[in-house]
Amino acid sequence: MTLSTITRATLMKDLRLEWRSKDAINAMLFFALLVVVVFSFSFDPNAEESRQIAGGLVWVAFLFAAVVALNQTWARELRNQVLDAYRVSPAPANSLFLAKAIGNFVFVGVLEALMTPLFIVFYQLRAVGPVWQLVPVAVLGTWALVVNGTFFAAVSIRTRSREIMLPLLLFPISIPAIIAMVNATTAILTGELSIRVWIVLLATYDVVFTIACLLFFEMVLHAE
Amino acid sequence: MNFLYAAYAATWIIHISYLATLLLRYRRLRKQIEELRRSQ
Amino acid sequence: MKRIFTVFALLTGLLLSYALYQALIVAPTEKTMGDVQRIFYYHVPSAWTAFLLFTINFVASVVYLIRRSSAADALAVVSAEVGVVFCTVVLVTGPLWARPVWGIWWTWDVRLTSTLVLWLIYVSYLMLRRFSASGETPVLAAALAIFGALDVPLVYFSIWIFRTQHPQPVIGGGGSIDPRMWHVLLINWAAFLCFALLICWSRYRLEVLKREVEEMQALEALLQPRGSR
Amino acid sequence: MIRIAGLIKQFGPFAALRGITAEFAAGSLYVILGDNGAGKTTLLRSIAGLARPTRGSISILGNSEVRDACRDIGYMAHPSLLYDEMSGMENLRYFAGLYGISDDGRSENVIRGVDLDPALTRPVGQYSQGMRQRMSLARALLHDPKILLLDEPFSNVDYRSALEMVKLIAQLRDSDKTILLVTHQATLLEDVADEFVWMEAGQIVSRTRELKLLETR
Repeated sequence: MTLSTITRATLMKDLRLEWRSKDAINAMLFFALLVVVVFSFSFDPNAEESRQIAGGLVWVAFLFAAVVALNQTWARELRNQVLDAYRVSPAPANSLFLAKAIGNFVFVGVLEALMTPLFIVFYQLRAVGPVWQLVPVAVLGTWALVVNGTFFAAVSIRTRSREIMLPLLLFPISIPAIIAMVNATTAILTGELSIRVWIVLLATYDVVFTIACLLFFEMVLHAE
Repeated sequence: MNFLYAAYAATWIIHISYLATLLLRYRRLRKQIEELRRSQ
Repeated sequence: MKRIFTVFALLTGLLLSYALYQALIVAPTEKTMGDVQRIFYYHVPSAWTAFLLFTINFVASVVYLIRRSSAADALAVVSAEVGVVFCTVVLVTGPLWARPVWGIWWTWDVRLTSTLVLWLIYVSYLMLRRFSASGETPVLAAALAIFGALDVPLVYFSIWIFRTQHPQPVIGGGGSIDPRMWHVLLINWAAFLCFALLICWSRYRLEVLKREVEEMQALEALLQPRGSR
Repeated sequence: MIRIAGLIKQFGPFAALRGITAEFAAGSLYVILGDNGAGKTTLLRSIAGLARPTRGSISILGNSEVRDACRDIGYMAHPSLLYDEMSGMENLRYFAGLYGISDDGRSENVIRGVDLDPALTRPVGQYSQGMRQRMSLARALLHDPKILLLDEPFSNVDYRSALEMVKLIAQLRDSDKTILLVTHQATLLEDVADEFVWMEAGQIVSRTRELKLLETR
């Protein structure tokens, strides 16, 4: 029984459950779509202006949508209290954490892949800088959101007002990652500045908090 | 100059209102202790 | 214990009045900013005190996770709460100084922004403590405190790069500072530290009392000899 | 063998358990009775390692840390602890993986043991309450634990299925397992239980061999 087999089994189970119910992905997609539409009323989306603010816009939309998915991950485990079945088993807590974090990464990644064309269409986006650089920014940025998001979603299920608690805990901690993601994206779209320093920052953030989550998750899982 | 007084006043208003909440909480606890005593 | 507390409270009051006198009257008037600069004597000591309290919160959280001692947890709550109060003072006095000096209430500069983020993190910490339903609140809170502390350097760094990449309004100040001003500043810091200690002391006693009451309420039936049902 | 000493469990200002000291021997079936809110479920959850004691200790088969004994504990809760969207077999296959059991034979046998068909592809959410309870019992038995903690196994189960379950539980007891069972339908177990434990306001107030003695108290 290794960490990876249980992680894989849990991940497959989560993907299967999501495939059957499609709760998280539907809610998330619709929510992000709403954000795109609502934002478009707040300013005049011409090409030049969009380019300046799209970085922030895109990530804010993803962030809010991700919260929907993150709340779903544990909500799924709380129905019928299935989480208790995991907790009484000898399976390591970190397998569960990794499975959940990877699962969320996949969900949010799918969302991003689907939403990006929408943004391009609605805001007439056209990057001036090297577009391929968006890939590492998206990967590192999404992991940054998802790793702490999964952790704090697990914390917030132990509180009274679960769904509200997650953003309250997650957003302040995520500020450095958000600054990095937004600025890197804007830099690529406008083609003005190098994104190297932001990539370094995101990578540091990812490493620091992945380690921290793995160290503390067991404690949080069994906090009752 | 007015800003100076505003800042000093704000500082003490914040501190004093915090102390007031502490006092309130203390009173509430005292009341609970009384109730516990009576019930025993 | 009660007498020491009273004496200490009186001394703190005296020290605070003396520091106020020093700040308003003794300290020399700054040449470019004028009297408004005196806000500095409240603003800076509050900031230092707040940072000190947040550091204490971090240490207490780590100690709690290692030893699981209730005292460490109580200290963590107290330091976070009082720290947020002092941090609020910093965030309120800051703009009141910035408006006349820089002409703007707020600028997204490194120090301001990271203080704001710090404040947000610790407010979320207090929220978690408030809303947590399980008996294991201290564990969750301690984990958040450690995450928050890990976040601080990243916050500072990210805002610093953000600021250096984007031009911003030129902010004056800096330069060397009159030694007499230093003197007044340190007196004020000492006064506010004593004041913080005083508040923490009362808040700590309140926290201990609260826990005792909760335990008493919870175990009431245990202390009483049970009657028939 | 379970040994509990001075167990107190507090949820904030509310104490669910107020000092429990008890021993439960192997090869016996204990039926825990009591009104709602008496702390029965919290007691089972504490023994299962789901709720950490505020004070006091629990030792299971000589392990003072409950988590170390988790392979020997089978826990059936009031909710099903199953994923509604997956079939019974899919559920058990996943949970077997958590215990490092990789062959499906074990899961199939356990499902047959509770009188269900492993080939059933319907998701558990569409089962009748009785079937779900039995599947839930199967999940608890999956890793052949020495200690069984059953929380309301018969709720909403029709009388005949309940009798079947009682028979199964009696067999398990005879194979030297320690069984703690919380229920409101004590009469079902009158003939097979070894001891009845009455809980009230977070404490054990009496233990008897005969259910009748409890009722006349």
